[in-house]
Amino acid sequence: MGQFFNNLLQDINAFLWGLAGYSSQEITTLAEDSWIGYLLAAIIQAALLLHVLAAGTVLFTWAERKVCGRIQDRLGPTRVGGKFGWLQSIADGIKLLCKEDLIPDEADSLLFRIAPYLSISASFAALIVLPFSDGWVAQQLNIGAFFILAIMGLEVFGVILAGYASGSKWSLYGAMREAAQVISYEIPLAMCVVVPVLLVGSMNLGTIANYQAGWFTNWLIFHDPFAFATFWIYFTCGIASVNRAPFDLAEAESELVAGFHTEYSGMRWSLLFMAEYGSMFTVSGLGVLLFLGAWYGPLPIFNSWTSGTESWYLAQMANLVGCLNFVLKSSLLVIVMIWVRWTLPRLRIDQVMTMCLKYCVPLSLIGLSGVLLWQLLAIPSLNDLAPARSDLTEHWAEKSSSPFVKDSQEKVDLFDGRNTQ
Amino acid sequence: MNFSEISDTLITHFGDLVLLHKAEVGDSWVEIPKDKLLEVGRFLKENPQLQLTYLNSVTAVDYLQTDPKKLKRTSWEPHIKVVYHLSSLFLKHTFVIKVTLPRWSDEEQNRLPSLPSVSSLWSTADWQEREVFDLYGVEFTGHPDMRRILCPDDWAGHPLRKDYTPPQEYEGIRCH
Amino acid sequence: MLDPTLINNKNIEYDAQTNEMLINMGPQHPSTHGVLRLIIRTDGEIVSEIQPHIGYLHRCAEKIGEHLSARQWIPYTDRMDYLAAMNMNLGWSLTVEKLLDHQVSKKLQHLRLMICELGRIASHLVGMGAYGLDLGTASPFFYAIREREKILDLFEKACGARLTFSYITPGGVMADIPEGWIDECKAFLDYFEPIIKQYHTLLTTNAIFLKRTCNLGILSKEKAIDYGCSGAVLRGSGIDYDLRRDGDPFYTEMYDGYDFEVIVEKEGDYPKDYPYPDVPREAQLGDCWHRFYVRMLEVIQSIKLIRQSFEKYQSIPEPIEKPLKLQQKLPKGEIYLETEAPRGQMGFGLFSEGDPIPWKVRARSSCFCNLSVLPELCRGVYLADIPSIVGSLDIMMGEIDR
Amino acid sequence: MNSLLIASVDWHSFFFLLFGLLACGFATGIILSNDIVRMAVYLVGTLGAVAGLFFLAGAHFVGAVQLMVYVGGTVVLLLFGVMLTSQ
Repeated sequence: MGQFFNNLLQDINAFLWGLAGYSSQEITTLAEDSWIGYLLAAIIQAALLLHVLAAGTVLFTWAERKVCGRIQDRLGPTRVGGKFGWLQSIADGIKLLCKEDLIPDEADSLLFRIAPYLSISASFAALIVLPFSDGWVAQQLNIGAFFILAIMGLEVFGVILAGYASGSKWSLYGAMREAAQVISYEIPLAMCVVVPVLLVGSMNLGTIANYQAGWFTNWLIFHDPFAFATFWIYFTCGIASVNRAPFDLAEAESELVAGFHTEYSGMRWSLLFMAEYGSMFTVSGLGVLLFLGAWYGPLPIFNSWTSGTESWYLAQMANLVGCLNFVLKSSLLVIVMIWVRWTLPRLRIDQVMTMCLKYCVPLSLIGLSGVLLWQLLAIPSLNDLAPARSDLTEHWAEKSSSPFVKDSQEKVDLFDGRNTQ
Repeated sequence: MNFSEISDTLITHFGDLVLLHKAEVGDSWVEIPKDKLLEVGRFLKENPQLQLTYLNSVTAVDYLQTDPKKLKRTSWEPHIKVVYHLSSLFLKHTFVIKVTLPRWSDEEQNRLPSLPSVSSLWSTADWQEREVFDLYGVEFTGHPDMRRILCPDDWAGHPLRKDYTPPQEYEGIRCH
Repeated sequence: MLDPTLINNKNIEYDAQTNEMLINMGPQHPSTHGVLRLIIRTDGEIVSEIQPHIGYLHRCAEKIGEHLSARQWIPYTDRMDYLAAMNMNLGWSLTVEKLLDHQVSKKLQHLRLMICELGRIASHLVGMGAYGLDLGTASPFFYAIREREKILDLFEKACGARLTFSYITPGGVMADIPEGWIDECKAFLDYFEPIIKQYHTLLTTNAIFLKRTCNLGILSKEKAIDYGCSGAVLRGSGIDYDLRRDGDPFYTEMYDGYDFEVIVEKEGDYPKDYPYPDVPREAQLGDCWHRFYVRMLEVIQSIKLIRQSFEKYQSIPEPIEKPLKLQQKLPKGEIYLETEAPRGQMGFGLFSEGDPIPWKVRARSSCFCNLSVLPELCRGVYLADIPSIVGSLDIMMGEIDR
Repeated sequence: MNSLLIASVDWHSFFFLLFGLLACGFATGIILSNDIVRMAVYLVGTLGAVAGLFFLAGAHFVGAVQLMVYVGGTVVLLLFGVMLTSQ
């Protein structure tokens, strides 16, 4: 990205100086790896991802209302913004912005203020390594899967601090439950993430995704029965780790009023809320990347376009379709979460912990060892039916070349700013 | 068993201590001296023929005629009657006992009348006696937690007494 | 934070202990069914003591009753259990009628039964839906309200009101039901009866629901009687007692000639005249699940009763009689009558000195006694179990505080 | 030319200094703070900045481990412990 912008700037620069009558030899252009390009790229990426978070929240809130309305035999929002009430979330956002920002006397005001930001930054940071399509990722890390897990564990901080700093006993209960719950559920969640990592042999989310190119039988969920079961354990633990019903113990409204965000109002509350929806999307997205074929559709229609030999524009079109594919699949998982929430009663805290430690951890371990044995004994798998295209399993950064990027063979890091080996 | 059979059993056991009131209209009842209440209560509850294990209601009636016009026609002196409605879920009969109390236990009218609590016999009496204490100002001795229940703890007076006048304001809030 | 002036010294002392916490649930709390306030002493998530505080809705209905004639007090009974106002009206009307020894006509009795059983269904629907809310699932509540609205439509057609009906009055009802009402009611029952299966799927047999309600808050038979529990709480503990069958003859006469069963567990099972789900293995007699289940099954018995009442009502051609006068003179005497309201035995007492205005009025609230057992049930449970237990008692603050 | 000057800023060093200063600043905050929960929050800042340094050095895995184990695990446990004990 950085190089892309630098090259672009260079071209624009040359073009402007050219207009003024200078020849290209006379002007000073930016170096290819100048930091300005990286800064621009970072700003654009951050802005885009922020919009993913914000727009995602708006859409998922609306979807939640509509889905829950339909589940409950009513219509949900119908008025704001025309037919389907699709502007309802915006109207609510404006209402929240206009609300009085209350800080209780008993609260630790510094921590009370920063807690929502901690939550939302963690939720946002997880999106950095989440690829939306082949190469459409803000920062491509070799350990993407691990990084997302690590970052998602940080979101709990905001919640704990919010609960602790509120100076309310109900909030403290919420925070304590959240801490216990999230820490416990990280273990089976990580175990489940290890399964596709083992199968592919990489923690790079792009590599894992490209491994599943082709027909839907190539999706890792269909690798073997253990992987299939592991996905559902992953999804269950994912719901638990983002605090959605039936595991929403931290904000259990019938017991703890509203749990950790009892004392929050207005924008601060909506930041906590956005963080929740952001991590819902992240967990679903990670699930899609790891198990459900990432941005590849069930049928290999656009795959030939992404091949490096085809044109760059065609590859980007295929990427756009892939991005839609990915967002669609992730949103479906989010809607399943919504569906579960409005159907099931809530578990009790001890039952949630029992479920994690007595069922999820052993089951995920069984799944892990099962997949290991499956690989070790070389038992035929559904994935072998339609072999993945070998060129897609190659490193993805080397595939397509932009007409603007003159030399894209070197891997570059944002923080690094210089070429690495 | 019907009412007269139960009251006969009671009279044969306790003799003159219990007073039978046969009403022409409505419920009849048996009147019990207040110091014998626990004893009679235990008998009613534990006697295998009676088995009045279920205490439906504890309430009190304040007999004080505040209307001077009707005062002439009133035959009774001012007093409070505490009424216990009992029933047996297995033998399917009901029974009413009453205890008469003075309205105040001293001349200056600042000490509430008291009688023994039956909450040791029927746990439901715990709250119901608190309610009677709250609304009628009858103290129950031996009750585990004699506090007001419906009105706030610092409420003055006992609202269901006939001479009760509601306060103009409570904690700065106008009452009416 | 708790206001220290509002709690007694006993609790403050406990609050100073290091690993115990004193928390205040209510009166504004989502799952206390109105304005119940619970002061809870907890050790972590475990509740060590719970102390209910009531009276936030106290309106001195009994005092008001001493200034109104018997019929004028009917609207105040509406406001006791406002989810089953018809049954409250019935209780007071019957009390007044019994004092006057005024037996209403058979046709009126059928009509009252029909209306009151509908009221029971409507009340149990809210009890069921709100229990779902207590356990963290909102959807059953909406389903329940959807059905309840249809019942309220029927009530509105009969008396014009949707919540506080004042329909049944001493000596009669406000007005006879309009033409075609029975057909609409039949249509509603035909629609409603198959839907009950959905509730069983949504709640009664749901695995999480079972985990949250079974073997929790067990109320033994002895305790249930000792605490004066009634209604579904009593029968959920396995005591075969229903005032509709075992009550005062003046009341049970209404149910003469009707075929219905008192819902109570017999030998580990419930009556099997309808495809009910089985009692799960985890459930213990007297736990939250049984109380909930008894309520669900009573709905079906009520449907049975209403269906029978249609024919009986229509078989009597002559019109129903007019109610008693507004200032009906009451004889000197006293009466106490309990009826089986949806939430338990609602008792009304009428102490008369011979005026049209009663000397004293007594309303014995079933929920008042049912709630008094809460400290007993909530010892050593989890904090999250308090809503399950309170919800299974199905309390109504308007009735408790009167 | 200006653009040359700007281009010559060593971005790598800038981030190194930034993260280093953040780590030091938060560490001072831990020492100076009286409130144990705030200390934990500052500790999060310190450990997070150290993780940033690891990322800067290209040691992504170590950085993520730092985040997961120290920030996500240890400090949460620490906070959890603080909340369970009375102050």
